[in-house]
Amino acid sequence: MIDQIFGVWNYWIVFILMMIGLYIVISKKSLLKKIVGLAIFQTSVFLLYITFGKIAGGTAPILTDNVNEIYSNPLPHVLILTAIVVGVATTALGLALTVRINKAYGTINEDEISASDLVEYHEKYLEDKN
Amino acid sequence: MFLAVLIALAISFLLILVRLINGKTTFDRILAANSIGTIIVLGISVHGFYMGRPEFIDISIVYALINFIGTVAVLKLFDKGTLGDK
Amino acid sequence: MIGEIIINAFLVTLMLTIAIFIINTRKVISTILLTGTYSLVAALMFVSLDAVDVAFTEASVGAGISTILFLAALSYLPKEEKEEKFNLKHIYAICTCTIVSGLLIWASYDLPLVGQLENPAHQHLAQDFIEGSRNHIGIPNVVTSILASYRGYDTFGETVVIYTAGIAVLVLLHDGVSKISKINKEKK
Amino acid sequence: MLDISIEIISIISFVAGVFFILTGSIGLIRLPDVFSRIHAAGMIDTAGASFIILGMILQSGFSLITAKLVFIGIFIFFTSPITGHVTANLARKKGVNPVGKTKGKTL
Repeated sequence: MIDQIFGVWNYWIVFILMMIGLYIVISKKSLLKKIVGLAIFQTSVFLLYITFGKIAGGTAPILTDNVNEIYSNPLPHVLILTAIVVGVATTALGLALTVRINKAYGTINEDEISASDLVEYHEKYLEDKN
Repeated sequence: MFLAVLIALAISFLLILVRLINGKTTFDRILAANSIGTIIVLGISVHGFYMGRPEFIDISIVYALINFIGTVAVLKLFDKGTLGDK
Repeated sequence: MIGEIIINAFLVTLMLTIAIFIINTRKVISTILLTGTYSLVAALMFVSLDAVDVAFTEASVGAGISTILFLAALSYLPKEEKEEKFNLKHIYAICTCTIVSGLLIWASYDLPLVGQLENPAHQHLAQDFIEGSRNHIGIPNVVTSILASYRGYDTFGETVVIYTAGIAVLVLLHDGVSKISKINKEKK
Repeated sequence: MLDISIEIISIISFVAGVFFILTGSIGLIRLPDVFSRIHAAGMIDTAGASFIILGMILQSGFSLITAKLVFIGIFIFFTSPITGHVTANLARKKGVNPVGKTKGKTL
Protein backbone atom coordinates (compact mmCIF):
# COMPACT_ATOMS: atom_id res chain seq x y z
CA MET A 1 0.00 0.00 0.00
CA ILE A 2 2.64 2.49 1.08
CA ASP A 3 4.75 1.38 -1.89
CA GLN A 4 1.82 2.14 -4.17
CA ILE A 5 1.37 5.65 -2.74
CA PHE A 6 5.03 6.61 -2.77
CA GLY A 7 5.48 4.99 -6.19
CA VAL A 8 3.22 7.52 -7.86
CA TRP A 9 3.60 10.43 -5.39
CA ASN A 10 6.56 11.87 -7.30
CA TYR A 11 4.59 11.91 -10.54
CA TRP A 12 1.62 13.64 -8.91
CA ILE A 13 3.65 16.40 -7.34
CA VAL A 14 5.63 16.89 -10.54
CA PHE A 15 2.38 17.32 -12.49
CA ILE A 16 1.05 19.78 -9.93
CA LEU A 17 4.31 21.75 -10.11
CA MET A 18 3.99 21.83 -13.88
CA MET A 19 0.49 23.26 -13.57
CA ILE A 20 1.65 25.87 -11.03
CA GLY A 21 4.22 27.03 -13.58
CA LEU A 22 1.55 27.15 -16.27
CA TYR A 23 -0.79 29.09 -13.95
CA ILE A 24 1.89 31.70 -13.27
CA VAL A 25 2.58 32.05 -17.00
CA ILE A 26 -1.12 32.44 -17.84
CA SER A 27 -2.45 34.62 -15.08
CA LYS A 28 0.33 36.92 -13.85
CA LYS A 29 0.71 40.25 -15.61
CA SER A 30 4.34 40.98 -14.78
CA LEU A 31 6.71 39.71 -17.48
CA LEU A 32 9.42 38.90 -14.91
CA LYS A 33 6.99 36.67 -13.01
CA LYS A 34 6.17 34.88 -16.26
CA ILE A 35 9.84 34.02 -16.72
CA VAL A 36 9.92 32.64 -13.16
CA GLY A 37 6.89 30.52 -14.07
CA LEU A 38 8.70 29.18 -17.12
CA ALA A 39 11.65 28.25 -14.87
CA ILE A 40 9.34 26.31 -12.53
CA PHE A 41 7.77 24.48 -15.47
CA GLN A 42 11.21 23.57 -16.80
CA THR A 43 12.43 22.23 -13.48
CA SER A 44 9.35 20.05 -13.14
CA VAL A 45 9.99 18.49 -16.55
CA PHE A 46 13.60 17.81 -15.54
CA LEU A 47 12.35 16.10 -12.37
CA LEU A 48 9.95 13.95 -14.39
CA TYR A 49 12.75 12.68 -16.63
CA ILE A 50 15.17 12.05 -13.77
CA THR A 51 12.44 10.17 -11.90
CA PHE A 52 12.07 7.82 -14.87
CA GLY A 53 15.78 7.03 -14.68
CA LYS A 54 15.83 6.08 -10.98
CA ILE A 55 16.29 2.48 -9.88
CA ALA A 56 15.68 1.77 -6.20
CA GLY A 57 18.82 0.41 -4.61
CA GLY A 58 21.00 1.58 -7.47
CA THR A 59 23.79 4.11 -7.24
CA ALA A 60 24.92 7.00 -9.40
CA PRO A 61 26.20 5.91 -12.84
CA ILE A 62 29.89 6.27 -12.02
CA LEU A 63 31.56 2.89 -12.41
CA THR A 64 32.99 1.15 -9.36
CA ASP A 65 35.11 -1.99 -9.09
CA ASN A 66 32.15 -4.02 -7.93
CA VAL A 67 30.80 -5.92 -10.96
CA ASN A 68 27.35 -6.66 -9.56
CA GLU A 69 26.51 -3.02 -8.78
CA ILE A 70 23.17 -1.71 -10.08
CA TYR A 71 23.45 1.71 -11.72
CA SER A 72 20.60 4.12 -12.36
CA ASN A 73 19.78 4.81 -15.98
CA PRO A 74 22.30 7.40 -17.28
CA LEU A 75 20.45 8.33 -20.48
CA PRO A 76 17.88 10.78 -18.97
CA HIS A 77 20.71 12.45 -17.07
CA VAL A 78 22.46 13.28 -20.35
CA LEU A 79 19.30 14.68 -21.93
CA ILE A 80 18.56 16.85 -18.90
CA LEU A 81 22.14 18.07 -18.68
CA THR A 82 21.69 19.53 -22.16
CA ALA A 83 18.22 20.85 -21.31
CA ILE A 84 19.38 22.73 -18.19
CA VAL A 85 21.99 24.69 -20.09
CA VAL A 86 19.58 25.49 -22.92
CA GLY A 87 17.04 26.55 -20.28
CA VAL A 88 19.45 29.13 -18.89
CA ALA A 89 20.01 30.46 -22.42
CA THR A 90 16.22 30.82 -22.75
CA THR A 91 16.00 32.63 -19.41
CA ALA A 92 18.75 35.05 -20.41
CA LEU A 93 17.03 35.80 -23.72
CA GLY A 94 13.70 36.38 -21.97
CA LEU A 95 15.28 38.71 -19.44
CA ALA A 96 17.01 40.68 -22.19
CA LEU A 97 13.66 41.06 -23.98
CA THR A 98 12.07 42.22 -20.73
CA VAL A 99 14.77 44.83 -20.16
CA ARG A 100 14.35 46.06 -23.75
CA ILE A 101 10.54 46.27 -23.36
CA ASN A 102 10.98 48.21 -20.14
CA LYS A 103 13.27 50.63 -21.96
CA ALA A 104 10.74 51.16 -24.74
CA TYR A 105 7.48 51.32 -22.76
CA GLY A 106 8.56 52.24 -19.24
CA THR A 107 6.67 49.32 -17.73
CA ILE A 108 6.68 45.52 -17.72
CA ASN A 109 3.00 45.10 -16.92
CA GLU A 110 1.19 43.35 -19.76
CA ASP A 111 -2.00 45.41 -19.55
CA GLU A 112 -0.18 48.74 -19.54
CA ILE A 113 1.91 47.70 -22.54
CA SER A 114 -1.16 46.81 -24.62
CA ALA A 115 -2.95 49.97 -23.42
CA SER A 116 -0.10 52.20 -24.59
CA ASP A 117 -0.03 50.28 -27.88
CA LEU A 118 -3.75 50.99 -28.30
CA VAL A 119 -3.25 54.70 -27.64
CA GLU A 120 -0.49 54.78 -30.24
CA TYR A 121 -2.66 53.04 -32.84
CA HIS A 122 -5.51 55.42 -32.14
CA GLU A 123 -3.35 58.50 -32.58
CA LYS A 124 -1.97 57.10 -35.82
CA TYR A 125 -5.52 56.41 -37.02
CA LEU A 126 -6.59 59.98 -36.27
CA GLU A 127 -3.54 61.34 -38.10
CA ASP A 128 -4.29 59.23 -41.16
CA LYS A 129 -7.90 60.36 -41.14
CA ASN A 130 -6.93 64.00 -41.17
CA MET B 1 22.82 8.05 12.96
CA PHE B 2 23.07 9.82 9.59
CA LEU B 3 19.31 9.41 9.18
CA ALA B 4 18.78 11.23 12.49
CA VAL B 5 20.99 14.09 11.32
CA LEU B 6 19.07 14.24 8.04
CA ILE B 7 15.75 14.44 9.89
CA ALA B 8 17.06 17.24 12.10
CA LEU B 9 18.27 19.12 9.04
CA ALA B 10 14.84 18.71 7.43
CA ILE B 11 13.10 20.10 10.53
CA SER B 12 15.41 23.10 10.68
CA PHE B 13 14.90 23.62 6.93
CA LEU B 14 11.15 23.85 7.52
CA LEU B 15 11.64 26.29 10.40
CA ILE B 16 13.90 28.56 8.35
CA LEU B 17 11.50 28.35 5.39
CA VAL B 18 8.84 29.99 7.57
CA ARG B 19 11.17 32.95 8.08
CA LEU B 20 12.04 33.05 4.38
CA ILE B 21 8.39 33.18 3.39
CA ASN B 22 7.07 35.75 5.87
CA GLY B 23 10.18 37.68 6.82
CA LYS B 24 9.40 41.21 7.93
CA THR B 25 12.17 42.98 6.03
CA THR B 26 14.17 41.90 3.00
CA PHE B 27 17.26 41.46 5.15
CA ASP B 28 15.49 38.71 7.11
CA ARG B 29 14.77 36.95 3.85
CA ILE B 30 18.39 37.24 2.72
CA LEU B 31 19.62 35.83 6.05
CA ALA B 32 17.15 32.96 5.83
CA ALA B 33 18.17 32.18 2.24
CA ASN B 34 21.82 32.08 3.28
CA SER B 35 21.06 29.74 6.18
CA ILE B 36 19.02 27.47 3.91
CA GLY B 37 22.04 27.29 1.61
CA THR B 38 24.22 26.14 4.50
CA ILE B 39 21.63 23.56 5.56
CA ILE B 40 21.54 22.17 2.02
CA VAL B 41 25.35 22.00 1.82
CA LEU B 42 25.32 19.92 5.00
CA GLY B 43 22.35 17.90 3.74
CA ILE B 44 24.12 16.82 0.55
CA SER B 45 27.22 15.69 2.45
CA VAL B 46 25.22 13.78 5.07
CA HIS B 47 23.03 12.25 2.34
CA GLY B 48 26.16 10.96 0.62
CA PHE B 49 27.30 9.26 3.83
CA TYR B 50 23.82 7.87 4.44
CA MET B 51 23.70 6.30 0.97
CA GLY B 52 27.20 4.88 1.41
CA ARG B 53 28.90 6.70 -1.50
CA PRO B 54 30.39 9.90 -0.07
CA GLU B 55 32.45 10.72 -3.21
CA PHE B 56 30.04 13.39 -4.37
CA ILE B 57 30.97 16.07 -1.85
CA ASP B 58 32.24 18.22 -4.74
CA ILE B 59 28.64 19.30 -5.21
CA SER B 60 28.57 20.76 -1.71
CA ILE B 61 31.76 22.70 -2.44
CA VAL B 62 30.07 24.24 -5.49
CA TYR B 63 27.00 25.01 -3.38
CA ALA B 64 29.01 26.75 -0.70
CA LEU B 65 30.70 28.97 -3.31
CA ILE B 66 27.46 29.74 -5.18
CA ASN B 67 25.62 30.49 -1.95
CA PHE B 68 28.20 33.06 -0.85
CA ILE B 69 28.36 34.72 -4.27
CA GLY B 70 24.57 34.86 -4.57
CA THR B 71 24.10 36.43 -1.14
CA VAL B 72 26.78 39.02 -1.73
CA ALA B 73 25.24 39.83 -5.13
CA VAL B 74 21.80 40.42 -3.57
CA LEU B 75 23.33 42.65 -0.90
CA LYS B 76 25.31 44.61 -3.48
CA LEU B 77 22.17 45.14 -5.54
CA PHE B 78 20.52 46.50 -2.41
CA ASP B 79 23.40 48.79 -1.61
CA LYS B 80 24.28 50.31 -4.97
CA GLY B 81 21.12 49.65 -6.98
CA THR B 82 23.13 47.95 -9.74
CA LEU B 83 25.56 45.08 -10.07
CA GLY B 84 28.22 47.43 -11.34
CA ASP B 85 27.43 47.53 -15.05
CA LYS B 86 25.80 50.94 -15.31
CA MET C 1 15.15 1.14 0.07
CA ILE C 2 11.92 2.66 1.36
CA GLY C 3 14.11 5.30 3.02
CA GLU C 4 15.29 6.90 -0.18
CA ILE C 5 11.79 6.95 -1.67
CA ILE C 6 10.50 8.71 1.46
CA ILE C 7 13.34 11.26 1.20
CA ASN C 8 12.33 11.89 -2.44
CA ALA C 9 8.70 12.34 -1.48
CA PHE C 10 9.61 14.80 1.28
CA LEU C 11 11.85 16.88 -0.97
CA VAL C 12 9.35 17.05 -3.80
CA THR C 13 6.62 18.12 -1.36
CA LEU C 14 8.98 20.85 -0.12
CA MET C 15 9.38 22.05 -3.71
CA LEU C 16 5.60 22.17 -4.05
CA THR C 17 5.35 24.33 -0.90
CA ILE C 18 7.93 26.78 -2.19
CA ALA C 19 6.27 26.96 -5.62
CA ILE C 20 2.88 27.71 -4.04
CA PHE C 21 4.40 30.59 -2.11
CA ILE C 22 6.11 31.92 -5.24
CA ILE C 23 2.66 32.57 -6.79
CA ASN C 24 1.62 35.24 -4.32
CA THR C 25 4.79 37.18 -3.53
CA ARG C 26 4.67 40.75 -4.82
CA LYS C 27 8.18 41.97 -4.03
CA VAL C 28 10.38 40.89 -6.91
CA ILE C 29 13.46 40.41 -4.74
CA SER C 30 11.75 37.82 -2.56
CA THR C 31 10.46 36.05 -5.66
CA ILE C 32 14.05 35.76 -6.82
CA LEU C 33 15.26 34.49 -3.43
CA LEU C 34 12.46 31.89 -3.36
CA THR C 35 13.32 30.81 -6.92
CA GLY C 36 16.95 30.33 -5.89
CA THR C 37 15.87 28.20 -2.94
CA TYR C 38 13.59 26.22 -5.25
CA SER C 39 16.55 25.48 -7.51
CA LEU C 40 18.66 24.42 -4.54
CA VAL C 41 16.01 21.96 -3.35
CA ALA C 42 15.68 20.68 -6.92
CA ALA C 43 19.40 20.00 -6.98
CA LEU C 44 19.22 18.15 -3.65
CA MET C 45 16.40 16.14 -5.21
CA PHE C 46 18.64 15.28 -8.17
CA VAL C 47 21.34 14.08 -5.77
CA SER C 48 18.87 11.80 -4.05
CA LEU C 49 17.68 10.48 -7.44
CA ASP C 50 21.30 9.46 -8.29
CA ALA C 51 21.77 12.14 -10.95
CA VAL C 52 25.00 13.60 -9.63
CA ASP C 53 26.10 15.39 -12.79
CA VAL C 54 22.68 16.96 -13.23
CA ALA C 55 22.81 18.18 -9.62
CA PHE C 56 26.22 19.70 -10.27
CA THR C 57 24.95 21.56 -13.32
CA GLU C 58 21.74 22.64 -11.61
CA ALA C 59 23.72 23.96 -8.65
CA SER C 60 26.12 26.04 -10.70
CA VAL C 61 23.84 27.03 -13.58
CA GLY C 62 20.29 26.90 -12.22
CA ALA C 63 20.87 28.25 -8.75
CA GLY C 64 23.94 30.36 -9.44
CA ILE C 65 23.87 31.93 -12.88
CA SER C 66 20.06 32.20 -13.12
CA THR C 67 19.83 34.07 -9.82
CA ILE C 68 22.59 36.46 -10.82
CA LEU C 69 20.94 37.00 -14.22
CA PHE C 70 17.63 37.80 -12.53
CA LEU C 71 19.37 40.24 -10.19
CA ALA C 72 21.22 41.91 -13.06
CA ALA C 73 17.94 42.33 -14.93
CA LEU C 74 16.20 43.57 -11.79
CA SER C 75 18.58 46.52 -11.55
CA TYR C 76 16.94 47.89 -14.74
CA LEU C 77 13.36 46.93 -13.87
CA PRO C 78 10.69 48.15 -11.41
CA LYS C 79 11.19 46.59 -7.98
CA GLU C 80 7.57 45.79 -7.14
CA GLU C 81 4.65 44.24 -8.97
CA LYS C 82 1.34 46.03 -9.27
CA GLU C 83 -1.40 44.69 -7.05
CA GLU C 84 -4.20 42.98 -8.90
CA LYS C 85 -7.74 42.06 -7.90
CA PHE C 86 -8.91 38.48 -8.22
CA ASN C 87 -10.95 38.50 -11.42
CA LEU C 88 -12.59 36.29 -14.02
CA LYS C 89 -9.34 35.63 -15.89
CA HIS C 90 -7.84 34.05 -12.79
CA ILE C 91 -10.83 31.73 -12.53
CA TYR C 92 -10.39 30.67 -16.16
CA ALA C 93 -6.69 30.02 -15.53
CA ILE C 94 -7.41 27.99 -12.38
CA CYS C 95 -10.03 25.92 -14.26
CA THR C 96 -7.62 25.19 -17.12
CA CYS C 97 -4.82 24.17 -14.79
CA THR C 98 -7.07 21.99 -12.62
CA ILE C 99 -8.51 20.15 -15.61
CA VAL C 100 -5.11 19.53 -17.19
CA SER C 101 -3.53 18.38 -13.95
CA GLY C 102 -6.50 16.08 -13.30
CA LEU C 103 -6.01 14.51 -16.73
CA LEU C 104 -2.27 14.13 -16.14
CA ILE C 105 -2.80 12.51 -12.73
CA TRP C 106 -5.38 10.18 -14.25
CA ALA C 107 -2.84 9.24 -16.91
CA SER C 108 -0.18 8.64 -14.26
CA TYR C 109 -1.89 5.40 -13.21
CA ASP C 110 -0.58 3.88 -16.45
CA LEU C 111 2.99 4.90 -15.65
CA PRO C 112 5.27 2.32 -14.03
CA LEU C 113 6.02 2.77 -10.32
CA VAL C 114 9.11 4.78 -9.42
CA GLY C 115 12.34 2.86 -9.12
CA GLN C 116 11.46 -0.66 -10.31
CA LEU C 117 14.26 -2.52 -12.08
CA GLU C 118 11.88 -4.00 -14.68
CA ASN C 119 10.55 -0.63 -15.88
CA PRO C 120 10.55 -0.34 -19.69
CA ALA C 121 12.94 2.63 -19.62
CA HIS C 122 15.77 0.46 -18.32
CA GLN C 123 15.43 -2.41 -20.79
CA HIS C 124 17.16 -1.22 -23.95
CA LEU C 125 20.11 1.12 -24.18
CA ALA C 126 21.34 1.81 -20.66
CA GLN C 127 23.05 -1.54 -20.12
CA ASP C 128 24.87 -1.26 -23.47
CA PHE C 129 26.08 2.22 -22.60
CA ILE C 130 27.36 1.16 -19.18
CA GLU C 131 29.21 -1.86 -20.61
CA GLY C 132 30.53 0.18 -23.53
CA SER C 133 31.78 2.89 -21.21
CA ARG C 134 33.66 0.25 -19.22
CA ASN C 135 35.05 -1.72 -22.17
CA HIS C 136 35.39 0.59 -25.17
CA ILE C 137 35.82 4.12 -23.87
CA GLY C 138 37.39 3.57 -20.48
CA ILE C 139 35.91 6.51 -18.56
CA PRO C 140 34.37 5.62 -15.21
CA ASN C 141 31.73 8.35 -15.52
CA VAL C 142 29.06 6.95 -17.84
CA VAL C 143 27.29 10.30 -18.27
CA THR C 144 30.46 11.91 -19.61
CA SER C 145 31.08 9.13 -22.10
CA ILE C 146 27.50 9.32 -23.42
CA LEU C 147 27.60 13.12 -23.56
CA ALA C 148 30.91 13.36 -25.38
CA SER C 149 30.89 10.24 -27.51
CA TYR C 150 27.60 8.42 -28.02
CA ARG C 151 25.54 11.59 -28.25
CA GLY C 152 28.16 14.13 -29.25
CA TYR C 153 25.89 15.78 -31.81
CA ASP C 154 23.42 16.76 -29.06
CA THR C 155 26.16 18.62 -27.27
CA PHE C 156 27.20 20.29 -30.52
CA GLY C 157 23.62 21.47 -31.07
CA GLU C 158 23.51 22.80 -27.51
CA THR C 159 26.60 24.87 -28.18
CA VAL C 160 24.96 26.35 -31.29
CA VAL C 161 21.84 27.22 -29.28
CA ILE C 162 23.85 28.99 -26.57
CA TYR C 163 25.88 30.91 -29.18
CA THR C 164 22.68 32.08 -30.88
CA ALA C 165 21.16 33.12 -27.56
CA GLY C 166 24.30 35.06 -26.65
CA ILE C 167 24.24 36.97 -29.94
CA ALA C 168 20.52 37.68 -29.53
CA VAL C 169 21.05 39.07 -26.02
CA LEU C 170 23.89 41.30 -27.24
CA VAL C 171 21.77 42.61 -30.12
CA LEU C 172 18.80 43.29 -27.83
CA LEU C 173 20.77 45.12 -25.17
CA HIS C 174 22.78 47.21 -27.62
CA ASP C 175 21.99 50.92 -27.69
CA GLY C 176 21.67 51.14 -31.45
CA VAL C 177 24.37 53.82 -31.55
CA SER C 178 27.98 52.72 -31.55
CA LYS C 179 30.64 54.54 -29.56
CA ILE C 180 32.56 55.65 -32.66
CA SER C 181 29.54 57.38 -34.20
CA LYS C 182 28.88 59.13 -30.87
CA ILE C 183 32.45 60.45 -30.85
CA ASN C 184 32.10 61.59 -34.48
CA LYS C 185 28.89 63.44 -33.63
CA GLU C 186 30.59 65.22 -30.75
CA LYS C 187 33.44 66.27 -33.04
CA LYS C 188 31.03 67.82 -35.50
CA MET D 1 39.28 0.72 21.46
CA LEU D 2 40.37 3.58 19.20
CA ASP D 3 37.51 2.79 16.81
CA ILE D 4 34.93 2.95 19.55
CA SER D 5 36.26 6.22 20.95
CA ILE D 6 36.29 7.81 17.48
CA GLU D 7 32.71 6.63 16.97
CA ILE D 8 31.65 8.11 20.31
CA ILE D 9 33.36 11.43 19.62
CA SER D 10 31.73 11.68 16.21
CA ILE D 11 28.29 10.92 17.68
CA ILE D 12 28.87 13.60 20.32
CA SER D 13 29.81 16.15 17.68
CA PHE D 14 26.77 15.22 15.58
CA VAL D 15 24.56 15.76 18.62
CA ALA D 16 26.20 19.11 19.30
CA GLY D 17 25.82 20.17 15.67
CA VAL D 18 22.17 19.18 15.54
CA PHE D 19 21.58 21.03 18.82
CA PHE D 20 23.17 24.22 17.48
CA ILE D 21 21.32 24.02 14.16
CA LEU D 22 17.93 23.48 15.78
CA THR D 23 18.59 26.26 18.30
CA GLY D 24 19.66 28.62 15.55
CA SER D 25 16.63 27.92 13.39
CA ILE D 26 14.25 28.36 16.31
CA GLY D 27 16.05 31.61 17.11
CA LEU D 28 15.67 32.74 13.52
CA ILE D 29 11.91 32.52 14.01
CA ARG D 30 11.55 33.74 17.59
CA LEU D 31 13.98 36.64 17.86
CA PRO D 32 12.50 40.11 17.31
CA ASP D 33 14.61 42.00 14.75
CA VAL D 34 17.23 41.60 12.04
CA PHE D 35 20.23 42.28 14.23
CA SER D 36 19.43 39.56 16.74
CA ARG D 37 18.47 37.16 13.98
CA ILE D 38 21.95 37.55 12.49
CA HIS D 39 23.20 36.06 15.76
CA ALA D 40 21.00 33.00 15.27
CA ALA D 41 22.00 32.60 11.62
CA GLY D 42 25.65 32.82 12.63
CA MET D 43 25.04 30.02 15.10
CA ILE D 44 23.80 27.76 12.29
CA ASP D 45 26.58 28.68 9.89
CA THR D 46 29.57 28.41 12.18
CA ALA D 47 28.90 26.22 15.21
CA GLY D 48 26.34 23.85 13.72
CA ALA D 49 28.03 23.37 10.35
CA SER D 50 31.48 22.99 11.91
CA PHE D 51 30.37 20.34 14.40
CA ILE D 52 28.52 18.29 11.78
CA ILE D 53 31.47 18.49 9.39
CA LEU D 54 33.79 17.44 12.24
CA GLY D 55 31.57 14.42 12.85
CA MET D 56 31.69 13.48 9.16
CA ILE D 57 35.48 13.89 9.07
CA LEU D 58 35.78 11.47 11.99
CA GLN D 59 33.48 9.01 10.23
CA SER D 60 35.25 9.10 6.87
CA GLY D 61 38.71 8.21 8.09
CA PHE D 62 41.71 9.62 6.26
CA SER D 63 41.07 10.06 2.54
CA LEU D 64 40.33 12.60 -0.19
CA ILE D 65 36.86 13.07 1.26
CA THR D 66 38.41 14.39 4.45
CA ALA D 67 40.27 17.07 2.52
CA LYS D 68 37.09 18.12 0.70
CA LEU D 69 35.17 18.28 3.97
CA VAL D 70 37.92 20.41 5.52
CA PHE D 71 37.68 22.78 2.55
CA ILE D 72 33.91 23.11 2.95
CA GLY D 73 34.29 23.69 6.68
CA ILE D 74 36.93 26.39 6.26
CA PHE D 75 34.97 28.11 3.52
CA ILE D 76 31.71 28.23 5.47
CA PHE D 77 33.53 29.26 8.63
CA PHE D 78 35.11 32.28 6.96
CA THR D 79 32.35 33.44 4.60
CA SER D 80 29.40 33.32 6.98
CA PRO D 81 30.67 36.14 9.28
CA ILE D 82 31.29 38.27 6.17
CA THR D 83 27.69 37.83 5.07
CA GLY D 84 26.40 38.62 8.54
CA HIS D 85 28.52 41.73 8.80
CA VAL D 86 27.45 43.06 5.40
CA THR D 87 23.79 42.36 6.17
CA ALA D 88 23.92 44.17 9.51
CA ASN D 89 25.80 47.09 7.99
CA LEU D 90 23.30 47.48 5.15
CA ALA D 91 20.28 47.09 7.42
CA ARG D 92 21.61 49.87 9.61
CA LYS D 93 22.34 52.02 6.56
CA LYS D 94 18.85 51.50 5.12
CA GLY D 95 17.21 52.58 8.37
CA VAL D 96 16.11 49.34 10.02
CA ASN D 97 16.03 50.02 13.76
CA PRO D 98 16.56 47.55 16.57
CA VAL D 99 13.54 46.84 18.81
CA GLY D 100 13.25 45.96 22.49
CA LYS D 101 15.60 47.21 25.19
CA THR D 102 18.09 48.63 22.71
CA LYS D 103 15.42 50.75 21.02
CA GLY D 104 16.47 54.31 20.34
CA LYS D 105 20.02 53.94 21.59
CA THR D 106 22.86 54.72 19.23
CA LEU D 107 25.04 51.81 18.21
